Amino acid sequence: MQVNEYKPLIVAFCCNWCSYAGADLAGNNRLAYPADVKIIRVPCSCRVNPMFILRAFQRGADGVIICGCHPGDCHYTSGNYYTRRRMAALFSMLDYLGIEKERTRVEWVSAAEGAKFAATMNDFAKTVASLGENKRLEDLRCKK
Amino acid sequence: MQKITRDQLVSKASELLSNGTVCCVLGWGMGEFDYDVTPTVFNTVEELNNGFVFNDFCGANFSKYLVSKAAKCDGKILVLLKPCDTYSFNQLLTEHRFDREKVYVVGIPCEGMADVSKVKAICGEGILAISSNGDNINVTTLYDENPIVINAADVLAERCVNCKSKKHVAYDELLGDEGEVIESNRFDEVARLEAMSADERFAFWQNELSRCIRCNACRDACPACTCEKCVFDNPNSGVENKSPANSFEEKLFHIIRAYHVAGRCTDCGECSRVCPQNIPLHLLNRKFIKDINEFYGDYQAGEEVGMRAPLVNYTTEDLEPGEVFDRGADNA
Amino acid sequence: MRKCSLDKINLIFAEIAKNAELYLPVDQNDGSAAYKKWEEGTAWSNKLNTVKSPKDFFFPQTEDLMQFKTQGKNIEIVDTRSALQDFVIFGVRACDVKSFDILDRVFLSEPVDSFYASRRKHGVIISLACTRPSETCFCKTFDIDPANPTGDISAWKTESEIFFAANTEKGAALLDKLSSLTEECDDAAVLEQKEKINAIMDKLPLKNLTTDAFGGGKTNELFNAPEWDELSSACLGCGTCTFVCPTCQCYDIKDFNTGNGVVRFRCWDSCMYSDFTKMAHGNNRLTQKERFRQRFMHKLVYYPENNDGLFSCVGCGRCLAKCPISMNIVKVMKKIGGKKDE
Amino acid sequence: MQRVGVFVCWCGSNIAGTVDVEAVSEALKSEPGVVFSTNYQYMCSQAGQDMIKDAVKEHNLTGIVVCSCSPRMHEATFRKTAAAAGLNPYMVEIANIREQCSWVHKDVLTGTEKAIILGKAAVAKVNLNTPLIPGESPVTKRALVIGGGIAGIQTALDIADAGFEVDIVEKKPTIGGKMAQLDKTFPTLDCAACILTPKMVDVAQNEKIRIFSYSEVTEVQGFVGNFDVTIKKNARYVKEEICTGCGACVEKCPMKKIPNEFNLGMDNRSAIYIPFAQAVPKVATIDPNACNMLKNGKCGVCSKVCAAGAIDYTQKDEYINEKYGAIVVATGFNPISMDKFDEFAYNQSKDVITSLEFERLTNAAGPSAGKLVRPSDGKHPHTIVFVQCVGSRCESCAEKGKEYCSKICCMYTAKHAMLTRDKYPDTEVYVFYIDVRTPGKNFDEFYRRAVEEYGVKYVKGMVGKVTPEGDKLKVQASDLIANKQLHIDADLVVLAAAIEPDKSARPLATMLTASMDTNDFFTEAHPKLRPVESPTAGVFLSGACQGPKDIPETVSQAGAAASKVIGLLAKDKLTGNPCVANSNELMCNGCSSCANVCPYGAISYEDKEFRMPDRTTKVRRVAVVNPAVCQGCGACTVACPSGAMDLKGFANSQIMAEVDAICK
Repeated sequence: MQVNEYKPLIVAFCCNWCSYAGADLAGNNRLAYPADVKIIRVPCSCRVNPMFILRAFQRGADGVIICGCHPGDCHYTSGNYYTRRRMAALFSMLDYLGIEKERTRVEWVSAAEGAKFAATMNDFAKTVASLGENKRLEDLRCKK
Repeated sequence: MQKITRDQLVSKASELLSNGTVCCVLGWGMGEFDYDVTPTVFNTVEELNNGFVFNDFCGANFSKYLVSKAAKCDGKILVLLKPCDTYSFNQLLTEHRFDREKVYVVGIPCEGMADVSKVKAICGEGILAISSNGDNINVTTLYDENPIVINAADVLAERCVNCKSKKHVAYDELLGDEGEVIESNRFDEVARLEAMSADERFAFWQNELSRCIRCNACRDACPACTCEKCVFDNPNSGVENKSPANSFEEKLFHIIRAYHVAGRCTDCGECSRVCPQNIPLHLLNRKFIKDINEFYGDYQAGEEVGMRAPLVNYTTEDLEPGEVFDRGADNA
Repeated sequence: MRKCSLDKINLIFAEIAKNAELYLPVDQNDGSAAYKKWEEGTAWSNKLNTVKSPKDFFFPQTEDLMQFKTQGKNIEIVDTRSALQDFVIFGVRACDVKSFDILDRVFLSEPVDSFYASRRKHGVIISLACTRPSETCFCKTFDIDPANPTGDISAWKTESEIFFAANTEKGAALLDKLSSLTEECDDAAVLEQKEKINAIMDKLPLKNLTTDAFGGGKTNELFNAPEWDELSSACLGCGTCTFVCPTCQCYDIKDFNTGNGVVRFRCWDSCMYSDFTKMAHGNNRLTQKERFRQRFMHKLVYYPENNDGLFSCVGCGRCLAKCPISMNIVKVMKKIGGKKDE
Repeated sequence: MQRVGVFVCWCGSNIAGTVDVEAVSEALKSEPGVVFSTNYQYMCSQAGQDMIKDAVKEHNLTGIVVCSCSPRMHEATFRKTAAAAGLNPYMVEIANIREQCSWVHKDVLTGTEKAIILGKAAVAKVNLNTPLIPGESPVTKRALVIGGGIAGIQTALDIADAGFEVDIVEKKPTIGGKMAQLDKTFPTLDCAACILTPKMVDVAQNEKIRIFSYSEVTEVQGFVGNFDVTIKKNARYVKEEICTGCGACVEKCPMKKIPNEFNLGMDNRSAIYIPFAQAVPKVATIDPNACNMLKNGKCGVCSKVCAAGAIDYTQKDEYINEKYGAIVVATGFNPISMDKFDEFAYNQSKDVITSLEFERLTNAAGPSAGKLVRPSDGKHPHTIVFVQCVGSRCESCAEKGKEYCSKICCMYTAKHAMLTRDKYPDTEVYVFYIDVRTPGKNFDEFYRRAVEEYGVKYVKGMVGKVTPEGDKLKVQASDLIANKQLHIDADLVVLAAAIEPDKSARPLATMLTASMDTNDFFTEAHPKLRPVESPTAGVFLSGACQGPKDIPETVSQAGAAASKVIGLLAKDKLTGNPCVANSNELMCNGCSSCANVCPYGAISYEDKEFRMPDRTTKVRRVAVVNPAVCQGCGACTVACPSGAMDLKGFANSQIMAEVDAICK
């Protein structure tokens, strides 16, 4: 009998200057993480609009992670501080609506932290996989 | 139940119209029924005398009208603002949505407004007349010979039960005494929801939001929603829609709307007041307000003109998005 | 005429639900009523009416028309319609029953709207006479008798009993199926009930509202009435009135990109919205006043002009109850019609 | 619709080893907009690039997707290729199928699958790309240096040396700053004045440099290359062009009891004064708070004695408008106030002084003509206690001190101790310290000389209390190494006060929309890679306004800032990054959310007239992004509730298209 292992779909928004470079470094060092993680490059984590996150869930993502420079290291000096506030507010609201809080995450990954990037993605993919499919923010029209 | 009377307001408005301070008055216009009051622009003393009304059903927050109406007047427009309305007024000024110089604000005291659906829940349909009588309200209906006497406190609108302030934070002139900010229990209901399990919360909101008919009344009445073009009306925004096509669309609309007004919402309660489906939308906005207060320190939007909203601000010591849940766990 | 004790109403519901989906007004936790599918244990609401009208059953707020599936550059067109089951709507008030006639004239005239037609075909309407009309009711203005609701079956409720009379073949067939639960009776009790209702109707505050000033051919007279400015002045431009209205029938057809193709659907639209009937050249109604006027001119002038004098309002009073700023068709009729009764 | 060409790179076996490149290019062929798709061993090679250029011509491509290594590696390469083929360089998107795919996934099937999805996302994005053209703006070839200390002086000299005009604005009557007050400099012990004053003279004589002394910047508008600055020249009541600096007025002025700020109040000056002998400009200034003539019209002595006729009691503050291409902030530092440090009895005894006061006491031009004496009685101190870190590294006492290390105190205290022991061998010198920090060329050697050759007594521990008793200062301290309490009867106590940014920095930062940290030090554009630039384009940082630093460090930073300014001013036009925010004014509410979050001050507001649907006109406030200043972070786009603000190159629609493609 063939067992279809559930594969979560994860969208990772990575800032161009730190986290995207951190992902590149993970690649340079051949540090494996699940292929379920797909990265979208943004100039800064503060470019990530809550609408993008909801859009990803709508289209079938099971988890969304936002990676940016460590606070204080933002290429644009303050972008990630705004990200931090915005996402704290948004995630809290999603939780309030009963949407599994483990499906969203913000992680600070510097350009030097290839290992952290891979470890974060491994961990996040595992967490999301354990939750199963995203049902609470799905749009059935996108699954037809 | 209101301390100020219709006649006092008419006389003040007439005085300001007559002496040329203002060229028109934004007030409440008499409707078909005692509870049915329409925001109306009065241009003459005669119009005021004939059509102006002030009673326990004058809930509408006029601040938002100033965005469109203030610029249209040749002179100043007189606006009558209850304490909670003045917060919206300041917030709109902070966002440069109208010219302060075009507006003359008379702050009026408010003892809390009644919710007609609560009256109907007690008295049923067929209301012919409602009059105020001290702490009571007398309701004359088609089906009862004598007026039904109900306690005004029992039909107070939700936002007034949890009134946050009797203080006018903006006015040119104040009728009555200066009020004070009130310690309200407005976050209790949010806390109650927070204390539920995620499954229970999901079920609660699923049920509430499933009633949404996307009439946009919440948005169109909201004094924080004054966008020239809302993202939900903009075909290029990626979220535009006209119908609550499914439960995702319902959530998307209300999450994004609450997020867009987060830090700017003064908790005036218009969204819940106007919702034809009685969805407790204020509980979404209050969640953001409660979070902002807890995460970044107490903040009351509209308290002063020129304040910087918490979501367009930061400190280097802010908590991490992952930490918001740890705090929630402590509270639960 | 057949009757049955109200004690047995759930047996009636169960019997109907055997062969068809049964929908009836049910109390919701916010204190209002809404049409819900009946299941064992569902309680019938005592409320005068639902917030949303039953037009949803024939003209749903959102309805998929078709789907385009894309694979690379290939497009496949998929018919998304599924076979409809018969359904029964129970407890429709006279005003709402009348609204179906108004909708029929739009959707069933050529070219026939097949989506609407098929729903109409499968639906059976059991109407219900009013017992306690509200102050917001003005159905009489449009010659609707709340004591004599039409529909496939008419029903009257007294303190302890419910009476049924079939008006159509569909209705008669359904009533036949309920014969074991109902008994034949005369119409004495119903007549008494009608008397009572008529007595109340005479006391309603809006009883004198007339349509005299309106109807086909009044366009030129009313279009430029100065009162429109004042009436529309406070309008927020939301769609509440349109969406609770049983006779508003405008819709928009939109495409939703699913990522794997497009779902083409229609959804209610509101002439109060700024992008209503927006075309390549822009909007044809540029201000809220024009949009506001359109809604009422349509109901009171344009529609009757095209439909043998039938007005596109049934006086259900929903817009009176739900408009955020309490502006509504009654105020418009009084102001524009110049018949503000003092 | 775009005509997109897809180019899948093998990267030798780097990609092709784990990704079936043939399958990827085949799969992407059927994506909307794709009219050509191929794969090749090395897309970045000349042959690969030629392949792209040929395909653009042959297939009339309007967009290019390269599935290859990270865009951080070769995005620039392929943009150039596109440009060479006649395409707009911003019509290129890269799908990163090496670092983020083939190198991290081992299985060919999953690797290929993911590469196809990443390719689809890139195609979806490029379908929405629009040609972007970098904006250009002219450059005013003149620099403004705010602050005339050693940092400002060095920056100005270096910029002028490259042939550009520079203005220095200094709020004091003379340039020179803190360095002019110092005696000797560590670790070489050369005299500060001897190395500073020639530079001051150079500044005065340089034709390219103008000095606005006794002046302040009051308003800054504009942006990089085009600043519009208002400078307020405070009235000094002396005609600067005429005054010869002869000093006759100073000598004859009857008001002689004014505390002399140059000597930190340890002696007096007259109401009309020249701060010090080598002041530049060497021009007298009347202190309006002290001058009788200005206060009540009674005196006029200076006017009578001035042979040049330079005195002008009617002089008014003057406002000067000037355009600049670049602004250098060199506002420097001050020692913090000792008022809150009661334990050291600073306000109780004249013999408790700060290190800067000590500098003046030992300076030949100082109040005691260089003789080390007690300020209270003029006697020679025999026991001197130096206390380090007063208000520095003060984690628990943030309300009176600073959390950071002031960096320079260890070295100057070693210098003071050494010089004291050198000149007055009979003096016992104690230095109390938390740590002695001496990283720097010849610094540790210098400190060890103080201990080993000059016998300065370094004690690890803090002074707990200083109590004036008779003519002694009872110093209570702990010796952490010996683990005992020490009681010393000192004649003089010298406090190494922490340093803080000058108070004028905060309002200046607001004017410049330059960001500051919580301590009011200016922040750098990047702490490691752009240390002399502010995040606000065209604003540069020199000296201690950016953080505590000593003279050599200040001078090297000043030079670095100058070289950045020269690099900017050398350009005739500035070419911006075209991936900048832009506001759709039809949708903009003018609410200021975007401007609030913009780290660069790139957003301003205009009242614009709009034609309303009902044919009336309405004036609305709308945001305008200055593309020359915007750096393209996108913070504003999310702050904007209506979505009027979008980011070119990373538009909402583009990112959502990527999301859609990935989540299919």
